[in-house]
Amino acid sequence: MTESSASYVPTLLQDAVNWAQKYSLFTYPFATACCAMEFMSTMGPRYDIARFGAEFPRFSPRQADLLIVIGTITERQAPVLRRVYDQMPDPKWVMAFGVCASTGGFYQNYTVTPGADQVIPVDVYVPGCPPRPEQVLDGLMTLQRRIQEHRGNCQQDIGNTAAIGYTDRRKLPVLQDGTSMTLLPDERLPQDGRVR
Amino acid sequence: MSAPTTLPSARPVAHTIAETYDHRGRQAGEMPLSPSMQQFADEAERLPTDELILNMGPSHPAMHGTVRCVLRVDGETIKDADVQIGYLHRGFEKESEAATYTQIFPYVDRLNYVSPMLNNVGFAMAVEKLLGITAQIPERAEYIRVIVGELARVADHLTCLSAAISELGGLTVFFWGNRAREHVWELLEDVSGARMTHSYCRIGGVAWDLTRDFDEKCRGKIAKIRGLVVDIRKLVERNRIFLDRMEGVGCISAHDAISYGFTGPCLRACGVAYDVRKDHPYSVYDHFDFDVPIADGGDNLARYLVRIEEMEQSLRIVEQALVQIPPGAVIVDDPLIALPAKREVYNSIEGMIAHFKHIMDGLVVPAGEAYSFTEGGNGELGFYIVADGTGRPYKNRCRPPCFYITAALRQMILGANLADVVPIFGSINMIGGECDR
Amino acid sequence: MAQRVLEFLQRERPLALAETGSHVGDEIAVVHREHLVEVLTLLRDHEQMRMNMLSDLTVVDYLGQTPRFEVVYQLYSIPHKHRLRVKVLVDETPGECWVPTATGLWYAANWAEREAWDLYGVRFEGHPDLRRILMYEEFVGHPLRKDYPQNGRQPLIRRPDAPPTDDQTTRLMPDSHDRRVS
Amino acid sequence: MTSSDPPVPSRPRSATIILPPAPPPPPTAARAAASSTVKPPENRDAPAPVAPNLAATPVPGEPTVTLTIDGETIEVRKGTNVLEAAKLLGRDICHFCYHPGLTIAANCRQCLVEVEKNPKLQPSCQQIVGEGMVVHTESPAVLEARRAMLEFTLKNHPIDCPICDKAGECTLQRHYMDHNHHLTRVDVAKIRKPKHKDIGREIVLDAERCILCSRCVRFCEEIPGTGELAMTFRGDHEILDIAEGHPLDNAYSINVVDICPVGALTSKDFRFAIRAWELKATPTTCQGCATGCAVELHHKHENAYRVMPRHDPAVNGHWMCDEGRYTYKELDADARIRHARVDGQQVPLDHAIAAVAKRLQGRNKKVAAVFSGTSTNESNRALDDLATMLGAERFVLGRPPGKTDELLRDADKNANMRGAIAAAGAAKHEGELGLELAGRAYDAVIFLDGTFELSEVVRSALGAITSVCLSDRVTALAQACAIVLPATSWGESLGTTINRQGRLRVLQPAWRPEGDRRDRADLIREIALALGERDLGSGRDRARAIAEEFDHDGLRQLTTTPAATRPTLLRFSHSRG
Repeated sequence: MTESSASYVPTLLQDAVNWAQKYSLFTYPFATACCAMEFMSTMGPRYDIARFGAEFPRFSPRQADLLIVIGTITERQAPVLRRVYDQMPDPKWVMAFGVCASTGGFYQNYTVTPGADQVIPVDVYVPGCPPRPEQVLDGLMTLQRRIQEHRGNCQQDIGNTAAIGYTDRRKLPVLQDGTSMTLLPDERLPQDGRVR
Repeated sequence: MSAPTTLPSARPVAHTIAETYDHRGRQAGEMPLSPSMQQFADEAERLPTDELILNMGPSHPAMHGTVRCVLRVDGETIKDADVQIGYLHRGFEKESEAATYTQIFPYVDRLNYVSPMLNNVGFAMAVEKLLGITAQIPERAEYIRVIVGELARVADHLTCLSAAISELGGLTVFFWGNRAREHVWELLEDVSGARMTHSYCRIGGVAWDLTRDFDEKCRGKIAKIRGLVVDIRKLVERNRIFLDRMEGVGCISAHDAISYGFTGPCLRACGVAYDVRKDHPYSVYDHFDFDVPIADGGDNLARYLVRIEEMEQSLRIVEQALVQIPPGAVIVDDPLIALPAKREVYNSIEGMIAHFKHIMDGLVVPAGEAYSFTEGGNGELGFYIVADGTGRPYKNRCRPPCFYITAALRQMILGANLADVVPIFGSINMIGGECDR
Repeated sequence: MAQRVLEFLQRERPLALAETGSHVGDEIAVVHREHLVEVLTLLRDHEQMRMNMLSDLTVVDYLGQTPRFEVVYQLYSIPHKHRLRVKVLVDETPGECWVPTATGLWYAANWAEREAWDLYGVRFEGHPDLRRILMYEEFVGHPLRKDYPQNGRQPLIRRPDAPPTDDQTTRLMPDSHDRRVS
Repeated sequence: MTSSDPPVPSRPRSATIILPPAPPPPPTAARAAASSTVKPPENRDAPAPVAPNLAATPVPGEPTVTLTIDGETIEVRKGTNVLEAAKLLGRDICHFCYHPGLTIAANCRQCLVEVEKNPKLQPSCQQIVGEGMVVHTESPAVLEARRAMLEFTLKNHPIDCPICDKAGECTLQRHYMDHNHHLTRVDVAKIRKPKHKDIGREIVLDAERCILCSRCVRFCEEIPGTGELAMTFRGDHEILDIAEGHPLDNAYSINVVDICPVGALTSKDFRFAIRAWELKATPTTCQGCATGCAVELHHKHENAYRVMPRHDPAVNGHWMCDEGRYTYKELDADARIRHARVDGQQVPLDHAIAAVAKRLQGRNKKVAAVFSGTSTNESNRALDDLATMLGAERFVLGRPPGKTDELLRDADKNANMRGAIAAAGAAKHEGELGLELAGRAYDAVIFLDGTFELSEVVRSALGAITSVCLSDRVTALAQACAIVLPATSWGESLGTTINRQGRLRVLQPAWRPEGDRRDRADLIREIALALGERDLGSGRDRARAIAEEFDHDGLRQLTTTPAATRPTLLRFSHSRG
């Protein structure tokens, strides 16, 4: 197989994989505050998020690949969010739902984390306090576009996953004690370098 | 239904003694076991089991993302619990001290974000009490406040019920309740321009008048909501699973409820007919004919029934208000309190200065302190404001109903099954923004 | 009606009252700290009072005045439908910054006192477990005190490449009140 | 006199040394500095600019007058006016043209009051109090007159509040909300006038906003005596203007911005910089020269935006010089030293302190302690204690002298030279130090401040020995020294200085120091502790001691209750005068 095809085939594969991923997003709604009400509406019968293949909320991070941060993240909540994020298997995407999750909104004080991106990398920011369901759906479509273009944060971390099987398993987070919340992606490798 | 003034005797208090209590709400030893069951039970007692510390939340879907329960369970039975809140503490008071009185309305919206209009009204009334203009609020403004407030109460109870029941597996109820709530939100969006966080009230009245077609639109929506509520009741109230999980679960006696500071539906579910709208009629609530539903037993089912009935009463109030509402102004005619018209602001220096000083310095509230309380979605919503004579409050304390109800959660889940935490927690309708502020 | 409450207190416990007053229709009674529990018990149990609900408990921080803190109890009687606001003045010196607990009188006092301790640093002597309730254990200081900066964040974790913020925590002086853990 | 001065550059002459490369000052200047620093400035009695209007507070031994204002009888000084008398009763009669530091024009007619047995309403600023006079300041006629005057004043006022620098601290806004708050009744077009006219080095004029109170005109005639401003034309076309070719560029010109009740006169330095209601004000003392004017430092968080005068009848009256207003640029956040440096490496503060102690220890080490005329008494006295511990030689340095005049500006540009010399006792001067350093006379030298302009020879000599510098910002000296300890600037420290009259002036902290910055006295205390010496006590303790020594009540309160040092919001502040 020539060099060009060796890089060409995986790229095609990657596109196909991305296409499949963007239409089968399993969401983990990390709902903390007011925005959860609008999220209920977004999931509800009128604005039906199911039309975009993201209707299935998984309340276990190990089964989800889209983390929707819904509502204010306080300093007390931040480690929890980080841990939930670390427990999600790659590839994973994050949507900041509302201004509180994006920047802290108009809560600029001693207890509110100024944006979820202080703790985890965020792919899509949906403004609004709370955002209308239409905005959320727009944000979801934007995310799907990014997934297809292979521009998600974790996708850029991992690189062309199709080139070596489906997922570079070494990139999977170490699911262990609470210290995993502070681990950086390169520290997540097992000590002996063994690929599980 | 007439509001009894003396406390009715509650169902025998069983929940405090975790050992002799089983989650069906019957006293232990009430039902004799069959010999084979007895033998099985004896063997089970001899089995070497040990207790387990289980961490429920804060990111547990049934914990609404903001409450963490550290449970010590023996098998399925909860032996001990530590309820931890504060995961949504957003510094409401600190923010209020830096904001003008008008700027606080958006923060107030996000306290009980399921019924923001009620918080709006409560806070506005507190400031008006300090200003001493409670009697000068235009009649029409009071009626508008009642209408939007009661609609918000309906939305509040709908959200609580649909969420609680969907956590029990009844996803249909979630969708139907959601549809009914969308009807309410459509009305409130027509009035205020926002679906959820309205900031519609102002000090001295409301921001602007109702829409022209509000009357018939509201009547139509009320009919729709009634129909959906009937559907929900048909769906769940004869449902065996639902009843088993609601009836006799999470009991609390009237005495304990009062001592815990319960108010609103959770207190009325214990048989205590305390409703601020009846006992201390504020605004124009004395113009309406409505009942204060109470239920006996203080368990999940009682709370469910009270909420269902309250929605009906709220809709009754709205219907009467739509008939009685007079024409007129919707905010007090006082240039020191109400903003000038935009036409004046853009075209005359006088209006510009007035608007500028209102926005930048805030309307000046005389020094003093006041505690004003209204009937919020979850009970007595109080605001304790200390003013220092400037345009910003020196202290703005919100008396959150949820906070005191959640404080009793530990007692209510003690001895219950692990699975019962979900319906109990769902039925007290803990709202994070209000509980943690 | 509430005027009756003040008259009752002045009749029953004249020595316990520092002052009584009324503002915009609210009745206020300032009580000496040593008589607080006695007065609260009387208000809860006496036939004419029956203040069986502790509606709210909070603290007001009058920075720069002495005594600095004001612990405010909002009492309500469901049978008699009357209210009373009981206040206790507390000094800010660490040794003196305490109030006897009311957990023995109302269950509601448990969490309310924990919150008051958490946000204002007023200790409630005799409280079963006086832990922080809204802030986390690692938090230093009491945020709702007037001398705590509004942006005084004390983050638990941050991403290494997190966007810059305007925290003022790094500027809390070691000898200032903000860092004081009483 | 002052009008013949060349323009003052927009930053003070020797106050800030901007980041490197800093040009070495000419040795002549250094020697001049030396000559100015060795001998204390003679204690000449420099009184504040005299205010023509009497304060109403009765002074024992002076004749008084008893009158009745709104039913309250009060005894005031003879010769004062009704407006001042009403102030004593807490009645703030609204006015535009009256200023206690200027002569009385009574041309705004805003302060009209009703004086019994008087056919017409009288301007209370011009009405001298008389025995048995009965005044009504709240009668219907008075209120109606106020309302009508405000309506008249607002007739041609542009709708500028959103873009006006005065908005938020504007007297016109305040009086409208207090006394008129009626909507407009006129619908004719407003008169157009010059919108932004550059009338001087520091000032821009917006003639449309001007309400013709003529405060600025009187100021220029009476205080600097230059009289550049004048009113021209008539009626509603009357405008404030300057004579052709004679711009407003005296050394006190920015005061007209303070006394302007509206936003007609704005300072080029402050306009469009920040909105007034975002600022906090900290009462403190100007560090520009030995006069030590009472000022307010206006800041948001930890960025300073302007310095405004505070009324102090003993020192500066209502005024201050333009030069002093720019001293806030010394507090520039970009040039701050936030962490300690040892040999160019940034280290934690305690490491740096330990390093200082290690290098200073050992007997027969000859140490030079350089006191600073630009630092507080507390830090100078702390250094004095340290010097006695180390048996160090004492030097006193300062800034080179600058411009002076008869009014407020002093030639000695050091705010605390008297205090420094008093603390240091016998002192040598800079050139000598340079020679001795060059001759390896010392093993170590401690600079209390980093703002000295040292000659080339000294700075080259510093490289060879242990040099410690307590500096709050990056300066040439700080970069020449081996160890730099982060000290607090005058915007962050609580301390005292002694001005040219020998008066105690108080500095207040405006914001919390960032990073490791500490008060100089506290740093020296740490050094002493690290040396194993006795505890010298914190800067706050020293300030308390000085408060007792000078019997200074304000300072006593500041040092005992930390709450007293909190800045106050300008949000509700009223315009000066």
